[in-house]
Amino acid sequence: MSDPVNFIAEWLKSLMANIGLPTGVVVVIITLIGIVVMATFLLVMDIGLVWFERKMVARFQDRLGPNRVGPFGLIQPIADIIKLLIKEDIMPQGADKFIFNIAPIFALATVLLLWAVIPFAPTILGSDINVAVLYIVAIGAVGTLGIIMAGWASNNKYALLGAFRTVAQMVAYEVPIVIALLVPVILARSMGMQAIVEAQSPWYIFVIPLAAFILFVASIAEIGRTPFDINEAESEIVAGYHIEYTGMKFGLFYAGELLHALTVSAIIATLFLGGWRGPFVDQVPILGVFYLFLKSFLIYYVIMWVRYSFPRIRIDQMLGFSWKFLTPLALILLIVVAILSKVLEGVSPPIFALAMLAANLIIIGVTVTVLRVYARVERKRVGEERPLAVVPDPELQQLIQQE
Amino acid sequence: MLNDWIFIGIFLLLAPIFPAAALVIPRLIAPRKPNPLKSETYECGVETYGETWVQFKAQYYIFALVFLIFDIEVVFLYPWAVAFDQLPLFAVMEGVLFILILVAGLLYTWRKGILEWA
Amino acid sequence: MISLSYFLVFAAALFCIGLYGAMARKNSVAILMGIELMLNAVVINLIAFWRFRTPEVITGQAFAVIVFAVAAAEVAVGLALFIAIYRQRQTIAADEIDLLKW
Amino acid sequence: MTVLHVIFLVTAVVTLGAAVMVVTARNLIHSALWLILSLFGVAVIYGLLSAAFFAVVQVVIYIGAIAILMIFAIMLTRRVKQDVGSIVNKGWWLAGLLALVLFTALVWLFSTWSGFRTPLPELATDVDTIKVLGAALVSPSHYVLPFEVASVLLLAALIGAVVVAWERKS
Repeated sequence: MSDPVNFIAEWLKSLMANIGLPTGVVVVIITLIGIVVMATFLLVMDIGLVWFERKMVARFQDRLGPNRVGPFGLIQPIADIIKLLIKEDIMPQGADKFIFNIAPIFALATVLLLWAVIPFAPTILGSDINVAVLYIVAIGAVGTLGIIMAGWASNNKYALLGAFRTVAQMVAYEVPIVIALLVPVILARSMGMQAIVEAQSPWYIFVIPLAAFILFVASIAEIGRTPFDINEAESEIVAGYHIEYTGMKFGLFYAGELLHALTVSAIIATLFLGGWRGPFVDQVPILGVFYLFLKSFLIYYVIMWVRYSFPRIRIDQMLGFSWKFLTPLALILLIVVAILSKVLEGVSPPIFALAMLAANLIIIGVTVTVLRVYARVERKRVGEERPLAVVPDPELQQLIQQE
Repeated sequence: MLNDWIFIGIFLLLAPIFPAAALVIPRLIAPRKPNPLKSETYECGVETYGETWVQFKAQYYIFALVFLIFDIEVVFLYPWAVAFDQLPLFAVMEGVLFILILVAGLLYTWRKGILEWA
Repeated sequence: MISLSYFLVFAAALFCIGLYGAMARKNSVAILMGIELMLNAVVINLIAFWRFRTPEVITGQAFAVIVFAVAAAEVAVGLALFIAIYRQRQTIAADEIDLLKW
Repeated sequence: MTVLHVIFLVTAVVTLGAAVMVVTARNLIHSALWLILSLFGVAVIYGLLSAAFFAVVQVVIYIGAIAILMIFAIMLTRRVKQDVGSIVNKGWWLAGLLALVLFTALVWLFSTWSGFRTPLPELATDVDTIKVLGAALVSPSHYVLPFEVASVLLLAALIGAVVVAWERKS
């Protein structure tokens, strides 16, 4: 009874086999039920995230947050959903109707699809494919497409501009993400998520902390959260690519964004914090689900912490940060990890982990030193005394005096 | 292995249905009274002027271009990383050489000032 | 049982649709899209031959990886050319880009 | 008719239909979106051929990068004038005819070949093809030269494309 999910699945299987259904049909039905249960669970959690996010931001900003509807305002998200459902759905003129309608579906569906490969527990996971890491990258790429479709179909300058900015940002941060994902793949020698979790005998955050850091920062940019939310800068381009969306269609973008934040947290937790690993998980597999979500929410909390503590950065700074800092850093890390893990092949795991950690710390130290030198030079450059006003031409000066 | 792909396949078909269902409910219960003024393009209250399809900077293309090249090179490296166990040291160094050629491209674009958003 | 013929006929059809697009369309980007379809048909053939004829030899897959790289390089340079031409001549219709006619 | 047949036929019809829309759609953005659907169909075909790695790589590279690049290029090179008038050139019927003839010839050629109806062989279950591919790509007795040359090719493409598309500030 330690694993209720598989227990129920086996029970249903035997039940259907007794009726006389062929094995293929049974597998398909079980898969269908599994997907519906998982997606419902995630969507309910998404509703909870609305409350969590609003309550947390209120605390960060020294407010109370939702506290009127239900105890602690817990019913507030339900009220929000009802409001979104009964709002009029406006189709802007000149919009491409079909594409306009499927773009928000893309926004949420691609986020849901990411959960297919995240292992919840040693025995509970959707799909243990051997290309899971690339699958995550691929689904992320399809998500980019939804944004372009939303921006283009709206027939609005700001929406199109917002979509372009978002895509430029997403492609810029996709590169460090793909490189940083390669590092745990090298250590685990597999692209399967379950294999990577099982290979983490010390968690990878203690072996390759730099890769975790790069993935974390780039993921924040990928989901478009402050400080990387120039794509929806209210003062410049109003609201970005979803400016023309109303009612539930806007709600889907919003829900997709929230769930995406939790999803990247779960991916980071799986790849670097040991996923479902924790005490007693071998005896009671269902505990793994609890551990995974505990770790995910921890990372989600840090993402929110960053979001509500930092100001928005400019678009040139943002793109420069990816291309000139994260990407070279990730490449250097990749080279070091590749060579080191081959040279040290065969040494005992604790020594290997320690050596890898030391290499990471050295890279971090060098990077910080370089950044400090750069910052000093930059401060000097910016802080240089510059004339406030230019001395006018002699002729003009005469004119002024004549006046 | 096959079951895993069945899962992905069914999920691919099913995933759009959940958000689509959320869009069907407003169709039934939300009011629908479109008028030309309401469906006008939103632009902070000012009437929109000219075409939506304004001229964009070529810079967007260049960034996407650098991304494309990097994406492909990295995809080449994934099988190399998976096969790490079977590789002798010099095969690993070949992968590193591959990465270094990639770095050369990055340095070139950097030096040319292409990575500046001007 | 599914046989090699399915994939070969499918790839041939995709190739011919792409060929039509590459030859008939006026817009250069549309021509490039046709070429992309043709390249995809080629990769399907490579992988189908690997799967059906020589599943124990990896050559087909290695070849396909290289084709991916070539396709990407071709798109990158092709589109860059179109953007440069557009900047000079304000058009990318293939029959108006006739500087090299003679 | 097995399940595999049904999946293959549905995918093939969707892919070819989308491909036809790519070459006939008037609006170039629609063309690009149809192209994406078509490429996705090809990814499913790779999946059916048990080349899972290529299925995901197809989505990552073609949909995630090449299609985005094309959409950007369409946005950058568009003029209202192109919306009117024919989207095909004068010889379009010749192109169509040629494509048809080529298709017929190819199918005829294939059908005369003895290996045309090769049945699906069993894959060795204990071999991870991605591992084999990875090892082969950097092994000197296999494809290390194409591997490195591909890298140089991509570097050349990057530099060339950037030089061509880069607008020098006056």
